[in-house]
Amino acid sequence: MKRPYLKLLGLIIVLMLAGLVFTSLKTRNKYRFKKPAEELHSELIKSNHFLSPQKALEIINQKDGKYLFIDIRNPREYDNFHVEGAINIPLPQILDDQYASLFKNDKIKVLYSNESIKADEAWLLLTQYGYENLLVLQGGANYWKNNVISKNVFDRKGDYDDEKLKFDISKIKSAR
Amino acid sequence: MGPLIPLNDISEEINLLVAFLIGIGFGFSLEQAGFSSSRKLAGMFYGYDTTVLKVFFTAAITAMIGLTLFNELGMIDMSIVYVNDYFVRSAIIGGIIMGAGFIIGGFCPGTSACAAAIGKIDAMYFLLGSLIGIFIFGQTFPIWEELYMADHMGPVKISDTLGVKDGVMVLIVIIVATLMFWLGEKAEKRFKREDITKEI
Amino acid sequence: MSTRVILTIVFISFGLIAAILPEKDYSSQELDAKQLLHEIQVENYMISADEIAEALINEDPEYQLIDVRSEEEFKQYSLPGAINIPFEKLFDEESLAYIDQIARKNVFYSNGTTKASEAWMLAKQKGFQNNYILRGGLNNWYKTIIEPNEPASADDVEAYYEYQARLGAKQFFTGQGAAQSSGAKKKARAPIKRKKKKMVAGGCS
Amino acid sequence: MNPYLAGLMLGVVLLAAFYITGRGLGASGAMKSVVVSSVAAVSRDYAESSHYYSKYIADGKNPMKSWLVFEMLGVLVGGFISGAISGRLKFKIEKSPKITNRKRIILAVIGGILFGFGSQLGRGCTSGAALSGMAVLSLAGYVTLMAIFGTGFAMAYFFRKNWI
Repeated sequence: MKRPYLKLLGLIIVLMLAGLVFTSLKTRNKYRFKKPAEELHSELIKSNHFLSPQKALEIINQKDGKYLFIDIRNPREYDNFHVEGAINIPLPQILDDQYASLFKNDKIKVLYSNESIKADEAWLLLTQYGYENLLVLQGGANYWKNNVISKNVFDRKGDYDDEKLKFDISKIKSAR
Repeated sequence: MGPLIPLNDISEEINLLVAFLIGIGFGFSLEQAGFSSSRKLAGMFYGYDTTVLKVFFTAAITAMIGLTLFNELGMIDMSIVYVNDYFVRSAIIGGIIMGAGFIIGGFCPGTSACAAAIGKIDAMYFLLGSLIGIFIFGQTFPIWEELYMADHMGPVKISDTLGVKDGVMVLIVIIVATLMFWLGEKAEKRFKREDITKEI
Repeated sequence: MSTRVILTIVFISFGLIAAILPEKDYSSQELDAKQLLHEIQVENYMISADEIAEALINEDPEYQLIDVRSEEEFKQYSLPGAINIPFEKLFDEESLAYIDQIARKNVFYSNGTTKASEAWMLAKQKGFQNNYILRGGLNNWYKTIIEPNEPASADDVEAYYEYQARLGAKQFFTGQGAAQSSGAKKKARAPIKRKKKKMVAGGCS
Repeated sequence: MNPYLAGLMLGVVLLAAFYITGRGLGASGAMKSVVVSSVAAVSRDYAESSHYYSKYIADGKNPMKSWLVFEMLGVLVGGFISGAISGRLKFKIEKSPKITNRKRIILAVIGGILFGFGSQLGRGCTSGAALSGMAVLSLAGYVTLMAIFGTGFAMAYFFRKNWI
């Protein structure tokens, strides 16, 4: 066999190997979504993943070990104020390997952020990613700090619910 | 993925430390480029020394190419990188005043700090002057407020204005810059002032 | 060869590469969890009430408002020009025609932010582009546009202009003082035209 | 040093600034911080009532604890290191032999005043507006650059005695 052929053969083998490595890298994306959007959508319609502050306070007062509160704000905000017994997993690190086992255990994880928006987004992200037993604390740390801790009262109107309409529609004289 | 600090919630102290380190690099490069000499800077306007042109455009193009490649490799999110807000009138009038200050004083703020660091007394006075200038602006701000806020166009990119892709715009800037480098070196030969260039 | 010639060659070849490379568009990729996490950190998908008010007043055809609340709520009150796609029907055949397209910017809204952001997250997971969220939903719309607060101090020029724009927008949307509506239109041109939500301070400021 | 190499070095620093912080370089902002904090030190009430200063000291913010101030401290150190390496550390007034030291200093102060004023009106100087702006293809950057250098060339003739 002449040398040019050898070279060509070597080149082809190297290319194939590289291609293999490349494709295997591509398919083994560990961050792919494990739950399809349609499935999550019907789950969202059927069940409620929010935890009201009243319920949360009960859980904390009873020291219910089934629940784990997770603060997804940054460490400074966490140090400044956090719900009793909560641990801190800042949003940017939420998918890191070090927390995988924590998210996979049996406890019910209650996510919270300053309000409920970021926590809800994190809830969707983690659920899409395949984790289960997650809840979102309504009103988040702000409501907890301003109402639950300082006044120890809940307004019964449920203002901690982000989706509650907080104004009087009749006041808007629509131009249409 | 970059930019690192805004995306990773890094503490104020580290941010300021990074600022200090980047500043060292900035000052070092400016001084090495010879920007600590006012006559070298002024040479730009008389053609005997076009270092300013060369350094300025080489630096801008290097960063530009780097950002384009980083963006392509997914290493930086260009949507969060700061693009200067464009206020038409204040940018032009401010630029004209700065141009006058440049030819009269021989420095710009960055280079004057750098020159003051190696003991140029004129640079120290220039620095003092710019503090006074800023103070005057602050005191008379109500007069300029309208001008300062007029014609806000937002963070516009030149590529959007000309309607070309960012990559094409980079190429255009590079071609223009290389032509200017060539002209600059021609000018240096034509307006040669051995007496000055030897001294600085 | 002089440094200039070498540099010219290097720069121009890089420039050619830059010119040939396709424009990078993050949203066109199929997303994974990591990328979606990046998106929710950057928050480029949140649109403020001021921006929407300006777009509505100027009849900007770029935006399509999508009300993700129930039909009853939609009938009671909705933003001008909005269409109703209740959250339950997000993935219905006819809804997909709206949310999976590239021509216009869809702006999801609900009473607050969470419902709209759930719809957004699902659409994003499917890889749909051009979807955005009205930050704060109708509650914030009411607070900023219909009942705007006067800025606490007159120092902040931008806040002052913003307030003026909001007053103009209020007239436009509530129909109070309809006679001045042409004046209101002019006034309501908000000077803020920010594309970016997460701003990095920069330049010399 | 070869100016092109120095330019490359500066470009890498600029790129690093963008990659790490998402913003470019700047200089005049640091001087503004110095001015604002001096004014606030003399009379805080006055500074708070001023349209211009108040936004930099609102909520007990310390204008000296800003990114640009630390960057400019770095510039002083970096410039000094470079000068020490290249043996350029020396107190001197640089000028054309045709003018006196006194005239040079007066002109430097006037130039500084103009530059300081212009940099505030134009929202940034040669580094913050022009250099960083150019790298991100900002229209404002190019306009400012052209205004600065255009004026420089236009006025160069009248000030030639100072330099050549």
